[in-house]
Amino acid sequence: MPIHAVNDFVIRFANVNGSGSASANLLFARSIMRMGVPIAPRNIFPSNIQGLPTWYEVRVSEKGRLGARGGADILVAMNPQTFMQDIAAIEPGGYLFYDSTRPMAPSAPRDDITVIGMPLTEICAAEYNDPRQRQLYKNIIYVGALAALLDIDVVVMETLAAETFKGKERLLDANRRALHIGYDHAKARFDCPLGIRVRRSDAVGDRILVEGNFAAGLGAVYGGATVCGWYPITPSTSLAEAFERNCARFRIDPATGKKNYAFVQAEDEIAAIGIVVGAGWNGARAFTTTSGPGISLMQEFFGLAYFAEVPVVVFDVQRGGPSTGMPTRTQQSDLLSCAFASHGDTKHVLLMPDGPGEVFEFSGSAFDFAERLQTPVFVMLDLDIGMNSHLTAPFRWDDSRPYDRGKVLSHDDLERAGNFGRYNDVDGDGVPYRTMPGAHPTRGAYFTRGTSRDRFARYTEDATPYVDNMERLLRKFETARSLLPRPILRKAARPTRVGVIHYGSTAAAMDEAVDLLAANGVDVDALRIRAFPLSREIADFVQSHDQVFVVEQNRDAQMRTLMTADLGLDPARLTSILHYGGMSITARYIVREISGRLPKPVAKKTVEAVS
Amino acid sequence: MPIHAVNDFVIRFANVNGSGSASANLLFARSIMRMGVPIAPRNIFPSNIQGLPTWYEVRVSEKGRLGARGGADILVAMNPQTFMQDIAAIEPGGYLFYDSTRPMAPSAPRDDITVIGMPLTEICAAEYNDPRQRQLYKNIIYVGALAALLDIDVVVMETLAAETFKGKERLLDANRRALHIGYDHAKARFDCPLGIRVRRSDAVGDRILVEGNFAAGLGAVYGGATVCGWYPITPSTSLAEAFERNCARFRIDPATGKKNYAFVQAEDEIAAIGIVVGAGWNGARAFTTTSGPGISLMQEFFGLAYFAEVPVVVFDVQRGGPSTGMPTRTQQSDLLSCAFASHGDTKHVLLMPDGPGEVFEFSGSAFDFAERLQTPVFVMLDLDIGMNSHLTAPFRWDDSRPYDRGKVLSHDDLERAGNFGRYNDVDGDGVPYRTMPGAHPTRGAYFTRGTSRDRFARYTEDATPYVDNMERLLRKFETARSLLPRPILRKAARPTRVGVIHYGSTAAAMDEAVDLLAANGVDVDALRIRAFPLSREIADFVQSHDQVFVVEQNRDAQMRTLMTADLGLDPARLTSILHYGGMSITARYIVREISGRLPKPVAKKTVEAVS
Amino acid sequence: MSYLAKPKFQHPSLEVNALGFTHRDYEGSMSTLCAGCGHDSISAAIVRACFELSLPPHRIAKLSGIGCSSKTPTYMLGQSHGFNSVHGRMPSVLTGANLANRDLIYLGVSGDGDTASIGLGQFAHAMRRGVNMVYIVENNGVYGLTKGQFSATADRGSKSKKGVDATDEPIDLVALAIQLGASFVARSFSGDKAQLVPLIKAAFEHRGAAFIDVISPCVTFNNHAGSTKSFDYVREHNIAVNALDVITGRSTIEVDYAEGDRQDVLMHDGSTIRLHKLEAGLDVSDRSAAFGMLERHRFAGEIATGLVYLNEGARELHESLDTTHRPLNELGQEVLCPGSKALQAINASLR
Amino acid sequence: MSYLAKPKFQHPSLEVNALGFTHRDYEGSMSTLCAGCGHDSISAAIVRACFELSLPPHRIAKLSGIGCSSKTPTYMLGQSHGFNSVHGRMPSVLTGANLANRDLIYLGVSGDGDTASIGLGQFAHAMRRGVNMVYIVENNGVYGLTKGQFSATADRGSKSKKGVDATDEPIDLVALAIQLGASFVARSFSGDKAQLVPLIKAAFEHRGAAFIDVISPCVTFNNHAGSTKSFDYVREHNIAVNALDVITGRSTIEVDYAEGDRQDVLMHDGSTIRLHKLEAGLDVSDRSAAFGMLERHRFAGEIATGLVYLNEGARELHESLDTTHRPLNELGQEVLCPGSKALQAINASLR
Ligand SMILES: Cc1ncc(C[n+]2csc(CCOP(=O)(O)OP(=O)(O)O)c2C)c(N)n1
Ligand SMILES: Cc1ncc(C[n+]2csc(CCOP(=O)(O)OP(=O)(O)O)c2C)c(N)n1
Ligand code: SF4
Ligand code: SF4
Ligand SMILES: [Mg+2]
Ligand SMILES: [Mg+2]
Repeated sequence: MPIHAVNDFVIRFANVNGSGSASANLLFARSIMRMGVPIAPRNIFPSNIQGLPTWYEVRVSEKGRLGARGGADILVAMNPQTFMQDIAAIEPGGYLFYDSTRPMAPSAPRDDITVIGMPLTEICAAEYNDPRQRQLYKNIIYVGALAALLDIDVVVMETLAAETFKGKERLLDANRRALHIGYDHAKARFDCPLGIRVRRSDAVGDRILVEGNFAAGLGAVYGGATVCGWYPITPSTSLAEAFERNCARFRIDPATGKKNYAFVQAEDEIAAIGIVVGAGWNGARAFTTTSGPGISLMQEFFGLAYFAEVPVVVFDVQRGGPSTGMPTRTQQSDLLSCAFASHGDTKHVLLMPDGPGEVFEFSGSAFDFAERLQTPVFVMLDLDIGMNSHLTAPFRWDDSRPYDRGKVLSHDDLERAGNFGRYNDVDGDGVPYRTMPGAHPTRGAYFTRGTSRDRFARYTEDATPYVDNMERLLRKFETARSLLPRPILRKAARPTRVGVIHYGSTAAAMDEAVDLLAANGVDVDALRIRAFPLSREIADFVQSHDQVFVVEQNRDAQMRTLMTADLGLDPARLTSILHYGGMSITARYIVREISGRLPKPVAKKTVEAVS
Repeated sequence: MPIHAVNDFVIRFANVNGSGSASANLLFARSIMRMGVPIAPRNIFPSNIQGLPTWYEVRVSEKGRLGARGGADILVAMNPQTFMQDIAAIEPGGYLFYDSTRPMAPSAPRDDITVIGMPLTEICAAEYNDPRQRQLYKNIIYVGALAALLDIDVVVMETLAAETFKGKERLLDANRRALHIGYDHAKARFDCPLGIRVRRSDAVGDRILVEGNFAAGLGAVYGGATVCGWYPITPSTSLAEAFERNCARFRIDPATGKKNYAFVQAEDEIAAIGIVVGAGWNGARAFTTTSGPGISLMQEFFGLAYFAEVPVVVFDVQRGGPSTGMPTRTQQSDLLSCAFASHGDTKHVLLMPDGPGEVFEFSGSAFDFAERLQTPVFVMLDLDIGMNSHLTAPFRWDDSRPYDRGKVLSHDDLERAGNFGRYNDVDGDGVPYRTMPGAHPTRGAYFTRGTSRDRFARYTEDATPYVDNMERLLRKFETARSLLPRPILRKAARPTRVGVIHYGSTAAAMDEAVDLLAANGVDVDALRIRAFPLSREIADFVQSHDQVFVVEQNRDAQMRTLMTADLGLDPARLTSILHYGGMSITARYIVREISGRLPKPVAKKTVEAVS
Repeated sequence: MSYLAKPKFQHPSLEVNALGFTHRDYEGSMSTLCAGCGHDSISAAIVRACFELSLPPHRIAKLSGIGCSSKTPTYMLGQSHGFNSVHGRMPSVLTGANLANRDLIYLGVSGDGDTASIGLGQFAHAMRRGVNMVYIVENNGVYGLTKGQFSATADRGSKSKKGVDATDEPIDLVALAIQLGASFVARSFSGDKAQLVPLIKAAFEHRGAAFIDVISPCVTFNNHAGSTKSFDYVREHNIAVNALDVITGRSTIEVDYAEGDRQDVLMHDGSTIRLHKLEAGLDVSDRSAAFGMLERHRFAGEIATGLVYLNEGARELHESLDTTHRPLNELGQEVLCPGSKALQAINASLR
Repeated sequence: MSYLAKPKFQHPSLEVNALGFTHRDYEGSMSTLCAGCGHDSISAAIVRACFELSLPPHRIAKLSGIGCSSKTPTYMLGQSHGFNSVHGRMPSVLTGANLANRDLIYLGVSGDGDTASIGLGQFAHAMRRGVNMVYIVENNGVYGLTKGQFSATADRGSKSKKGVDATDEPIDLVALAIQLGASFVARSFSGDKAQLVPLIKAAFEHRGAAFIDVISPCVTFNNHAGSTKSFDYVREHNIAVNALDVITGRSTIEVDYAEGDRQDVLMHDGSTIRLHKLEAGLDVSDRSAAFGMLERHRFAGEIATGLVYLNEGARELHESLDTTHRPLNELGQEVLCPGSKALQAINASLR
């Protein structure tokens, strides 16, 4: 039985990278969004530049299910190399759309799917002379065909194309033409629409579609960052680029045309973080962006920034580890290397946004936290958040909120100040006062170092001032705990003894999983952690549930380790659900794993319902 | 009341570094050892080369108490700069020996100590013309005087000097003469011996006095290490130097005079570990030695070695952190950065010897473990173990024990082998087979990489082989758990519900603490951890005691975190006792802290007895 | 690349070298680089050079860092062990491998980002130690694998694909290598196989640190107008300062140049490098002359290629360290372990 | 060092500079280096130069890595903020500081281990970016603080205190700095204050990356016979290629050299550097000549000191980046934050 579904399906495009499919697929996805139907696109791409398999998956969900789902209801098979494996992943009753110029081998790969063949290569050969054009417009043609097959308004597509190619009329015309070739061809040959289709809705509301890396780069602009020292690495590169692009837009001095920011591609990650530490020390809001290997290389500087108390913001867009690992896959596996970064006793502040919306918010406030606490702050993204576009509430900024520059003594403060001691805990919150180089001709100069020193920043090897200082840093860590974003609780409709804890990009799948579980009669309270050090509310949550699952996208249950180390929780009370193959976690997976671990009767039922 | 003690006291020398006091003080200490009385010398030195305060402390203990004790019964005050603070640390009833050439100010600093003034500068001025000689022999003169004052056999001192200056008769004569100047002067002026004195004994037995770094360097020679890539850093430098020195002695090819080893001072720690990874990959036993900052810099390579499965041995001689921290102070604060080194999901093997004896043993076997497990092995020393001389059982080596080179397929194995897959888990223990570059003309070549790959070492980005591989690494970790040195239990005389867990250099102080506690009626079982991953016996130990203390020389209870993460233990069941000011932990401290945390009645009594 | 596997069939008349291997025996798995990438030509040149020199493939160890260039060892020499290490650190890994077994032939492959940006320190120190290896940088002026950012070899004023100017002083790896003590230093162009293959062969014949900077256009990110590393630009500005033949026992002299134009260098293993000086008077054994020549061409906006410097008498790392001639990884326990007797003496000295 | 504190009393006739500061106002806390260490002389020269130039102490930021040399910023300029960072990474920290506030005067102090060994990459890249700073390496050929191991500047054949030979090619930081694009490059000797003070002054007057390699003997670990960095050796082999005066608005010309021997360079801030050529014909603005000169002296076993290269027209990093003239750390939220209005437009574009 062919699947019948309106505004609720997954379509997967199998392409070859470097073939220009990305923009066509985005056009497809955005046209559905413009019709008011929520979408969740995901890009699965290889770690090379051209010629290898790449997939683009769009989940269309009126209900707003934005996590990855798994499986595909329609496959657009544009890559002969992966043809067989792609077809195997189609859901029973699903659809296959392929280029029928050459005969498919074996001719009928599955008998439980509907096959739609369109001679794309042949059409392109007839329509275009230039081989590059043939390649490029083939993509647009299949998008046009899909409009017909899925009942997407082709005018919406044209409008989107018009926005994209504003001022480039020739390109626009060519794209329009390609769209119509596909549309018309499909309309003429096939029974349109298929059982799966799109229908106008208003479920998108005012939401925007944006990549987390863009949100972070923009957030850093809003947060007042002026110095970015970075080194390219997938999947963090586009974050730095987004910062620069937005700076080029918003940070050019109107009078002089000069830049109100410094964007420096360093020679490596050590230099990148060194630049950030130097700039942070000298009073600029500064950040770097990197991924796992960079986190490893920056360790020594993280320790310096912690101990010398220099504000620093680090965006870690996590990818599959260890080592070079899976550069184009997603994971949440740098928690321990960031939280305990560097040798010696160190603990660092982490922020864990769930998607672009929170990324924007946290990226702005990360600079406040870093300056308030005079310490490194890590914003933990992952490839899924950073490089995929997500539907999210529009960005908001409160113009009345001033930057929190923390405890900085100005020239005038210094005039009034008595005995300035850089590492004096004047306020009892563990956070000392600092001065800026050059601030005052005779007061406030101090020496910054990574060695032990007394409260007046003078070098010492004595145990007493050393311990005094280390204890103050612990107090500061408690101050951080009280300042950072608190976890977000989603309470089940009915009281329940089952709790689930998650963080970061798991949120979308978790939201769906909780609903699915509830539908299966399993009520679960869900708590989303947003920062480290961990809020005491997390301990309360664990205490108030009999069974607590901790869902993570890593192998070693890193958050669970943080929970036991930071909150003293008993690991035996925390059941790990781990998903770390590099693809985004799905609600299906969470439901299956939770159900499988709950007392049998409930589990039985659930498994059957969702798998 | 002046202290009266035979073979049980602490003497502290307060010197200025670079003044040549080190060899004189060592002569002093060794002379007591030669008299058969156990000693535990400790050097407290600044992080500079010349002109700053430095202390040398010798604990003399017939009973063999070899941990630091705290306080000093006799102070040899040779540094006017620290005079007042040094005097304050003398135990009531103790003794002060000082250079009375210039009057002491204030004249009588304390009335509860015995003051012995000797005009050392004046004597030297009279005896020597050369200012350098005056400086140098001043030290020997006070050693001679101490021989008289403490009843040390001056002939033993002469014998030691004779051994040291073998072949350098002029130097020997000069030293002898200086010894006698001091000895005679003291004999003539003072009532010798003091209440504190040394008496011949046979408590030393066949024990040797040796630094942990020497033991490690020697152990690496015995363990068959041929490549050392390193970068100087306190307190690990002398480990590399000991390796080289012992190689120069044992590893010169008799026929050609050429070196059967390669010792390369790299340009930094990243290159040092890179060299080791390259050599390990190519079949040499290779190691590096470093301290905290180096551990931070090597993180990326640790991840590569873990994931690419390259045998590597790392000696981490831990010092005070974080950052540059306290380079000349001791700590156990790199546990987390080593155990979880590098981004992504990684876990590493750690060995934790308690002193030079075990250092020698573990240094040899570290190479076996590294090759057997094809992974980095960290040998965790600290400054106290590494740079102080410790009395320990003589080194032993079993000539019948062959090196365990692990699973290596030779040319002939490859001839026979079927389908070689570098990452196949043939034996089910998670440890795959490897081949050496160049081993066979047509079989066994494979590509090593830090990226995900399949069992045949072919690059892949698929989730299934990736997860398969990551799970195999977990199995390998369990194999490591079963191979590594098990913890050592010291059971109390009577059954007790109180347990204490410790590791590394805490051992000596713990041994004494357990005795002291027992003497105070507190029975404690003590378990010394020797390796990570942690033995299940540790979990059993925790389960079988009501109250378990974990004693560590760091701020953040890093071992406790490892215990909860690796064994799933409830942190609430583990009471941390932390000592991290950079000086070696003492039995006094442990006793006070344990007593203070035990149910009151017991605690009361204990505290009074020992503090 | 194409996903179609190469046919397994070998033509019976395929050329065979002294070891009885065909060219195919030196190839690797299929390249996944962009069609037309300069790096693939360099791989082909390396394969050709190894084939012509009849190097036993399994005696070669091929190491690299991270980048498109650093991926290429997979695409050549399938019978050799390979190590794709971490970004910028191939030099130290290769050094360690070389220390473990001095008998293998070491080939390091890197990119300009890998070597001149993140890896500059390791590159420099491997050169000054004289590690016996062939070190090839596939220099395209950009980071290919991370999509086209400038590397440290990008020329000042060169335009990125997005139209941004490079502003920093470029690193000339050839000048640097000479400065740092490399004993064989050359530059070439991926598009000039006739020059490149003999240079690679000569580098393999050299004992010591042999470095070749090969300009290798990135067709995807740095082959546009305004780039100084595009095929067109390099072809136009490439000045070969010499041409060379490698004369091994097996091969005969192919070209015979006039006496004054010629410089013959006897290599340590008995082969000869015959240089035809295209730039008159350039003596490749003269460091000063090399610097002068490089500065002159730099000033003229030209890319000097060819063998720039050769010091056949230089000391390689194992000589400096005075290590034994046997590979360290072959020494047995009887040689390595001093045994319990020796330990007694040590124990005695510690009492 | 001596543990006795310096007397607080200041002689009333103490020289006062244009800012009304005395020499004492440029000093720092007491040195903890070995008595006689070359580094202390360099600190004194820096203090002297800053005093003579009347630099406002609090406008100087002094940064360093780790080592005996890197400790010295504590012993000078007590009114300046200082940053003793991590080993070998001062260049990047200084670069970041400079980006945050282009208006301060940046002084980087490093050692030969800190710069030529672990820090070579960062050194190189800071030079090629043209970071506006004075970068001084206190070069003793060894790691002082870790007790005398060779650093990468140790000359081949130079003997360590323990009698071991240095075997690797030494790094000549001066040649490297020029190669890498530094615009002011000099070498001096800690024992030659007459040469060193004006060089430091000139370096401060220069805009761009000013580098001075100062040979600075380590009296404890590298001052023996067989060392090529001992006081005696350096005195014997030191060849000054020029002498110089820095002529600021405030100072008058002290020595007047004959026309042909002289080279005047106008600095960007209006002061003049007057060079007296001791090595005839050496034009400090000629890169090629600099390389030639360095090679010549190297070959002769001499240590060439003086100003080696000066390119007063070079671009410094802020110019390359085109950053605003106001220090970035002074920009207010109103300049930095685009505000909620702009966000609406962004949101709209993302639908
Ligand atoms: C430590 C680290 N930082 C960054 C990266 C990301 N990265 C991969 S390749 C590359 C640059 C490669 O440039 P190049 O060496 O010139 O090689 P090309 O791709 O141009 O051949 C970078 C920055 C990484 N893999 N590891
Ligand atoms: C990452 C790191 N590695 C090693 C060290 C140890 N260390 C301290 S100073 C130093 C060498 C300093 O040499 P140099 O820069 O020449 O300074 P000098 O003491 O000779 O003035 C080293 C290796 C360190 N502090 N940090
Ligand atoms: S991106 Fe450039 S360097 Fe990389 S494979 Fe493609 S053409 Fe080659
Ligand atoms: S060890 Fe050498 S460099 Fe360090 S302070 Fe002493 S003399 Fe100076
Ligand atoms: Mg490149
Ligand atoms: Mg030095």
